[in-house]
Amino acid sequence: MKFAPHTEAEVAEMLDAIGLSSLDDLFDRIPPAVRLDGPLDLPAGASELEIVEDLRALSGRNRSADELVCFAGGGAYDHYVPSVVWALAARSEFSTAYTPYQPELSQGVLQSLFEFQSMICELTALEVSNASLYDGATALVEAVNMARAGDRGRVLVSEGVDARLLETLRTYGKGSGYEPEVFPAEGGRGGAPGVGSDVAAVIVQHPNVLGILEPASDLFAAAREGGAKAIQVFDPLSVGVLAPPGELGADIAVAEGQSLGNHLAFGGPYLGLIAARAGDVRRLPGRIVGETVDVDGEPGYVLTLQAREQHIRREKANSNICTNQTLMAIAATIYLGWLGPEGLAEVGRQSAAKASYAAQRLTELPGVSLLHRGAPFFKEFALRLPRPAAEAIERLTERGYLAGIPFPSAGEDVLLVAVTERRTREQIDGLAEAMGEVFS
Amino acid sequence: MKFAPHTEAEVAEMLDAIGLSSLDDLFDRIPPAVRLDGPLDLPAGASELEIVEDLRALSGRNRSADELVCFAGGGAYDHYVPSVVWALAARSEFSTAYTPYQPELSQGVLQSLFEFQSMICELTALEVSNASLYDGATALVEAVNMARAGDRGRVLVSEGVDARLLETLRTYGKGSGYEPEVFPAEGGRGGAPGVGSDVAAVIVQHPNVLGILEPASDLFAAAREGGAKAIQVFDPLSVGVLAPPGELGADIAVAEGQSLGNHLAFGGPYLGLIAARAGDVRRLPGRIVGETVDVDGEPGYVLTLQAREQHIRREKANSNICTNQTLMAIAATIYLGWLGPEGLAEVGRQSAAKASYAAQRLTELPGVSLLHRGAPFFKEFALRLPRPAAEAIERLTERGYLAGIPFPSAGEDVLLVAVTERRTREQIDGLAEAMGEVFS
Amino acid sequence: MTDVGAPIRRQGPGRDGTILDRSVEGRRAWSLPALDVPEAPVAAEHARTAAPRLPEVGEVDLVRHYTDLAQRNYGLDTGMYPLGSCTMKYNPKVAETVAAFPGFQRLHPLQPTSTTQGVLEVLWRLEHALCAITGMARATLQPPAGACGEMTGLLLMRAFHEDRGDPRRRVIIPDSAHGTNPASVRLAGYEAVPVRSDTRGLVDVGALAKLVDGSVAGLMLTNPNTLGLFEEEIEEITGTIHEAGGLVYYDGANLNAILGRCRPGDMGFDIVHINTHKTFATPHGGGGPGAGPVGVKEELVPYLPVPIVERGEDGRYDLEHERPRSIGRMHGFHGNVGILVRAYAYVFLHGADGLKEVSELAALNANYLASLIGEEFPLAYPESRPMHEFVATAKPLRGSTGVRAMDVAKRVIDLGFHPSTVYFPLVVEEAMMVEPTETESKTTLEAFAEALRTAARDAREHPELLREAPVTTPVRRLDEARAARALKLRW
Amino acid sequence: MTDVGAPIRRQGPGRDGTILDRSVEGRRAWSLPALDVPEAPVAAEHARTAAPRLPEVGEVDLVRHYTDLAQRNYGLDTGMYPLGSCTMKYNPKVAETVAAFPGFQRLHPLQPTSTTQGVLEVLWRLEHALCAITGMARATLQPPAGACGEMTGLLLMRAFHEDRGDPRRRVIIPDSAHGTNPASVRLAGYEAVPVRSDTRGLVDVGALAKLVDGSVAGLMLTNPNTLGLFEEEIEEITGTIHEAGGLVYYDGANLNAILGRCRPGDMGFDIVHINTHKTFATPHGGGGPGAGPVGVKEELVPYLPVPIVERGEDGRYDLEHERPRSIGRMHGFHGNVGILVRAYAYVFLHGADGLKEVSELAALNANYLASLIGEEFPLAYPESRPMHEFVATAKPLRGSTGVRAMDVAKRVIDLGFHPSTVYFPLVVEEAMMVEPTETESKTTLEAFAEALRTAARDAREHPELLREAPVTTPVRRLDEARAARALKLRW
Ligand SMILES: Cc1ncc(COP(=O)(O)O)c(C=O)c1O
Ligand SMILES: Cc1ncc(COP(=O)(O)O)c(C=O)c1O
Repeated sequence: MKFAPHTEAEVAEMLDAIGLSSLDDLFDRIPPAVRLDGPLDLPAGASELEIVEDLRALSGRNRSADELVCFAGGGAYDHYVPSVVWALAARSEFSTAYTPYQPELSQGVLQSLFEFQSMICELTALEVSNASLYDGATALVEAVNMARAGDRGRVLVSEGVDARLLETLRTYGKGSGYEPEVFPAEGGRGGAPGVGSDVAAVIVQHPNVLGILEPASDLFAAAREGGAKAIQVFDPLSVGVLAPPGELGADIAVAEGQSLGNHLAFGGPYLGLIAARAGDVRRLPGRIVGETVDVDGEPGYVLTLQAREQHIRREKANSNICTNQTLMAIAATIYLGWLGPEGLAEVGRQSAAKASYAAQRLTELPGVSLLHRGAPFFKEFALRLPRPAAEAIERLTERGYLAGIPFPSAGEDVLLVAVTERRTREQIDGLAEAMGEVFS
Repeated sequence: MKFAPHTEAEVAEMLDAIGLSSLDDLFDRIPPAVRLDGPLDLPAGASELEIVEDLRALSGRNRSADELVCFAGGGAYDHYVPSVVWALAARSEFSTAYTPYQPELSQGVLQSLFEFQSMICELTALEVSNASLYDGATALVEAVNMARAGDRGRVLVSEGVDARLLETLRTYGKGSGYEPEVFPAEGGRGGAPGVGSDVAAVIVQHPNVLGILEPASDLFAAAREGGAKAIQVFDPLSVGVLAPPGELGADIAVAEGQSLGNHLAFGGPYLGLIAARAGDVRRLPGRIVGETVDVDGEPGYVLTLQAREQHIRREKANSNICTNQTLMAIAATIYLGWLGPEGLAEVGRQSAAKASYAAQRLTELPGVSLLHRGAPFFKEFALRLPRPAAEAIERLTERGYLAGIPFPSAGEDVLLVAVTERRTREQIDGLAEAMGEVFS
Repeated sequence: MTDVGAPIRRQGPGRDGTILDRSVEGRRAWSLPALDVPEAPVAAEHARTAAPRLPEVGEVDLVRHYTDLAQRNYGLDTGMYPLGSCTMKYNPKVAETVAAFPGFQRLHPLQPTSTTQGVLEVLWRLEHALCAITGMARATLQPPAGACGEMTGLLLMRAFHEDRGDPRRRVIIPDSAHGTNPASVRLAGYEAVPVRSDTRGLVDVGALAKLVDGSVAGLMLTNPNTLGLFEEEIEEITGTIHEAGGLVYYDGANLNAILGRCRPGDMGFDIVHINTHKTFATPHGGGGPGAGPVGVKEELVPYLPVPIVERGEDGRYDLEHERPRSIGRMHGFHGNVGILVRAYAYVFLHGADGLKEVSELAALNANYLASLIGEEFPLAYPESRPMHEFVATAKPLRGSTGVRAMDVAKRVIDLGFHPSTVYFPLVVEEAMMVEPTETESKTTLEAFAEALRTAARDAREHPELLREAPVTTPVRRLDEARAARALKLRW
Repeated sequence: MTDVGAPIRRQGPGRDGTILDRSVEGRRAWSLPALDVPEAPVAAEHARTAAPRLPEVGEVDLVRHYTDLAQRNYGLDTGMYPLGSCTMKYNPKVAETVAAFPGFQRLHPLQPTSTTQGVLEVLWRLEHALCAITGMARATLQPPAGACGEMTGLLLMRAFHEDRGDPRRRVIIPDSAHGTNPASVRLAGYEAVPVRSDTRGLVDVGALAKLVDGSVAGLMLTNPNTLGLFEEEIEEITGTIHEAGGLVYYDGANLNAILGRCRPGDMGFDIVHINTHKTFATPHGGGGPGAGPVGVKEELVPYLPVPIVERGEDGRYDLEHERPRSIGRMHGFHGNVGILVRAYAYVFLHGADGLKEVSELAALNANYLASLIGEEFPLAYPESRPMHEFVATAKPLRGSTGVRAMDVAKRVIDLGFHPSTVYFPLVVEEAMMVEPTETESKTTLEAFAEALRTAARDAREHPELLREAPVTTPVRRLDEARAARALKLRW
């Protein structure tokens, strides 16, 4: 199948017009030695029908969250995506556009992003945001790049920060010249970062990787007293009920934005959220949309503060990001519009209540206990099982449950369970029953 | 869940403005005796999530053509629907519009329908068409209503016409005052309609219900010699390879249009196609779009010849149709645009070839034979089985095949098999193998 | 900025021609697997010789052409669409989600019922919900639209009378009835007998009584009627017909006005059709599809079309074809099932409480809007309280300015809205039939009222703005006379 | 008709405010099941006190607001989008179909691999197809965009050198390179060293040789380069770097130009990134998402990010995390899998033959279009034959009329097209960088050329049409200086 609309006759006419005799001539500047002799080592082209059937068959070899009741979290959550979100975000005027370089032709994307930035500021109680980053992990990398300056190069990371985020930080740190240092928690939360004058940032995830509520304001106060930036990794669907980063004293807040109306999709496309205080706006990475007026004085939107960005600042840019996750940000905007302040609070309230109920039900099973008893948690919690978690998960998939994810750093018997508003009491009871069977 | 955006405060303000004190007052003209005391006998409203899960569960209790390899036909066929069709037809400017009563706001729908009419004329080699009817069966009813006039009231129907079409005709005939009369075929095709001066129409399905090619021009010639209208029920995906109704001498052609880019959807929404000769345009039922110009002389489209229709002609109208199947017609238009003349021929060619191969493979099985050996067929054929067809179908669904549909009027051991371009040799071989097992 | 800020977009010139004008010989969008079985060419005697003139275009041409056409169309997602009698309320997106499940979308209508239990349950539950809503015993879901529902109902009426050896000839309909009513009556083999409306806009009960006799098979009525008014003497009306041995048919186009407040069955109706594309917000697709289920009282159940979904003792669903007194089949298969699935979603999303709220807020919106525009466009029947819609008239404005309802409508387009129905019902001069529906907000109603008032002001101060309108649309006023005269119905 | 017939629609005034302006206290769109477990309220010390100012709107408000915004945006489905370097080719609709299968869309990234064999196979097959296309040994699919691919590649380069105990300091990039290249180099801890282009627009090989020494970790190159020209001395270039112990990185933004004609691996590149949103037409969503897989030669395989998909002897797929020399993780999960599924569809739809045709027709289109507009807008480097895109210049036009490339671009908008990239690459004055892509037809190219020629004519005869343009868009030229000065970045 091909999408180029050329007919043979047109190809001939066009070649004629440019004075060439064959398509090969177009490639005459390629030195013969590096030309490919034969065809690429790929099958011949296929029809749409064949590709659809191929991928339908492959997709059928996955067991999706439609099939397995999903209690997996760890940054990606099975919150409900209402139909309206993608009915709108998937409109082709959005989805088939490029970056809004011609603002007069791109007011739809630009205004949506302005609304997105506004909503992220509202969620975080911080003052500035951008048009999205790749995902939560790379957003944290960008936040660290914002924070590191002059002699302050060290990066302190709470033990409660997700291992995947830490790994990502470590990777990028090799280029930028830092090695994130983990400070231990006590009983699953808190800890004491030693914030010396060489520390650029203190990173706290709240709720943390185990779902536990951190003493975030204390940690951030310590960071700021030591002159470092306080960076919070937050859950965007927690801040309807939990105090937002800005109020807790965070200077920069970052998050994985998937749960805002984006599908699980095996890990992406998701989006990274970032927000900061107004004074840091020129250190913010990525695109930023601003409101302005046109020559008639009518309001409109443009990409602004571009002098920060790679295409202008080049090797002096604070970030190399170009393509971001705009369409996911538009979906998030529509989703947050669907929720409003009340719906946002309701999702948080229901997720928390259901997680609490699930923890209670599951810990009634013999041999199952909370990893950190007494620590307050939001929508995720860690359990100690009488069996290796990976094995339990595997066995429970046979019964129709995706019971959670393993949490090997705390022991191979630790299972991390996430519960969203989407789960029902019946499903939670079902999981408890199935788990009981598996362990009996 | 509700979609009315009213807040309580607004409701109060609005009641105030119209001088009422409660919503109940709005209904004070309803005599108390007929008012409903209690609530409707329905469950309370549910959230979007609950309805989605409810219908997902229900849909999961069906075994769709994604799961069963579909050889069922009988008017609805599993031809391939390319992605582009509904990516466009489902655009909300089309789908959420009403009938184009304000043409300046409806040029999209109107022009699409003009293109649809044009394409149906091209398919049929007839001169005029309309903006769609409900489905193939009701289109036939409308064609008969067009044909009946004055003393000519009788309706002769070939034995080769689908039983569901005949049943539908019989139902509507009770109102209009005719009883369709079936004339017998010989060896699955042909026959001799006695076209007297009281006959309004002779109806021939070609290819007929058994997939067999009829001697259509002969039958139509007989009809026209007798002064009756020749009505052909045709397969819109056959006319890329088969001579079109207009060339065969049909005066009116009708069809089930589902196979033109519309989903199987358990029987609907489909669309009825109709085309006729220019002289009959004022007897055509339903909406017709015409091209005209605006006050600046620019071309545009409007509903035209409305004097034929119920909203003007009322009890003298030839048809009562109002709502039709416009969106399905738009989908059909896009599908035919995707195919073009070459693709249309290819679908016909492949369907015919695959049907022929399937007939050959299946009749190799012991006890399986063609019902009408030697009769040329298009994409459907009838087999005599060593078992009741319904039982065979049932058993084959267990093996992943929807082997066809029963054809009880020819015997309970008769199976009607349809093969579209979408079926592969492997699937056909698989059906043959499975059938062999079932019969062994 | 040269544009005056009309919220309706001028969407390109509409001069790019049809898809055929984009055709280039040899271009193609289609792709299919290579044929993997032997050729079986059609014999020459049956073969097509001249190819149809279909466009030869690439997929990108198709996409741009129909995207462009879509953008030249106004839909509910674009804005308020207050066509009276059409009930253009917001079409929930969730309905699209569920209708697209492959378990519904990819189901062949003739599969064995062992493989279609889920959809049969949907149909069964929907049928029973519709019966609960209308006060009927059973229903058929086959009719693909309201007009077909009417035909179904009239054929049921016919079968009922004939079965009693008492065939009848006439069916009474109000003069304000929708055109499909008389047309259906004629097609069902009956004579349509009009009954006039009184000054309140209601059926003249006295006149009705005079028309009724043993030749009357029944009466068709919309209630609230097409003027948006509730027939207050409904018990008397249905009683009169019943006494004469006739049946009463409820045209459900306005059922949305009384959901959860009263039921046709309780008013004495024997047969009811429902327009799911009105009452239950299934998308109308620019003219269709719809669905027109028909519910009946117990005594008419035997005549319902075949097949009908039955639920066995064991909870299994089946399609019952063997119904000897059935009128037969109204549709080639089971009706517009994809639309019925959407209607199911709507009904069960709302539930008993939600449906009641629908009718309440629809009536509130109509009355509120009527009050906002009443000074310029008074109600045609000021005595009666409108329900979910109302008929106003531009007669005073015409009198003072010469401007007509159609001019007002076209000016409203330039002011950013789809106008109301005009010139219907025929019994009202310069009629403007407005149905805001419950899904328009107070904010939107006020903006629409402001547009109407502006149009009225313009009629006095700048009448050319009305006469020349619309100027913000892809085309301006079109020459309909020419369209009908110089027929161009195809390329 | 007051409109002059510009094919671009003036889509409403854009003055309706943001979604927050539609907010009315108490309105809502959301619905959720009632809570069916006991409440577990957040302790006061952790609780939010002031609610965020999010809009309170109905679903219908949401739908109309974002439908309206969408209609105010230009996309590929609206028309040609010839942004140089961005490869805006038609995005096949089938890719959306397959990405929406629940088996892909509803899959959690941390499910056990026993439940994700299908998607792992997709990733594995895609990886190997990309290797076949680029001439690499293995690839990571993690990077969500090209810039992240660059960063990945540079960290691989770094790991490679460090592993050999030979850390290096500098990375060479051409002066015409895309901004992400130098930015990535800096973030990877290297110093960016520019090498100049010669008069042909190609890397000055002599200058390059002078820059190369043992401190050079590698070179980053786009080929065809950002001027759309093939680096004819590519063997010499990669040879020079290799001799000095450096690695050569291929920026795949222009890979679409050489598909099936030559492979980066065969030219001597060691590391390659691919922009699926360019080469393989995955929809760019108005700025993203993309995907930026990175392929490497055998010697770099050990350093690839974790996890990577492996295929066992038994045909089972697994996610391999234990790779001691890996640079680590570039993304929180597995990258933009939904986009990779679309890329898979594109690659296997086209196959070996189709991909070759892509590059052929892309080059044909670019050269044909360049020839159509050359008189008014000559090539910046007339000596070299452009490949899939070309850089023309409005310098002569500016000289004769004072009109600038940006004015031409804005006039082209009023004439119905999205203009090309302007003022990039920075090394060309009044640059107009045009990439038509292979999915534009001859017809469309000619219409676009006509628009450009009309703009040039207007520049001479009606320069105000250019200075005032655009006038057919929802807003006119926007004050960017004010946007940056009086920052308004949120409501
Ligand atoms: C009062 C009334 N009756 C019947 C109909 C016909 O319904 P349908 O268009 O679904 O056939 C309509 C449609 O507008 C109507 O308003
Ligand atoms: C030459 C070149 N390199 C790199 C990039 C960056 O790619 P991405 O936007 O996917 O991050 C681009 C994007 O425009 C480009 O054109």
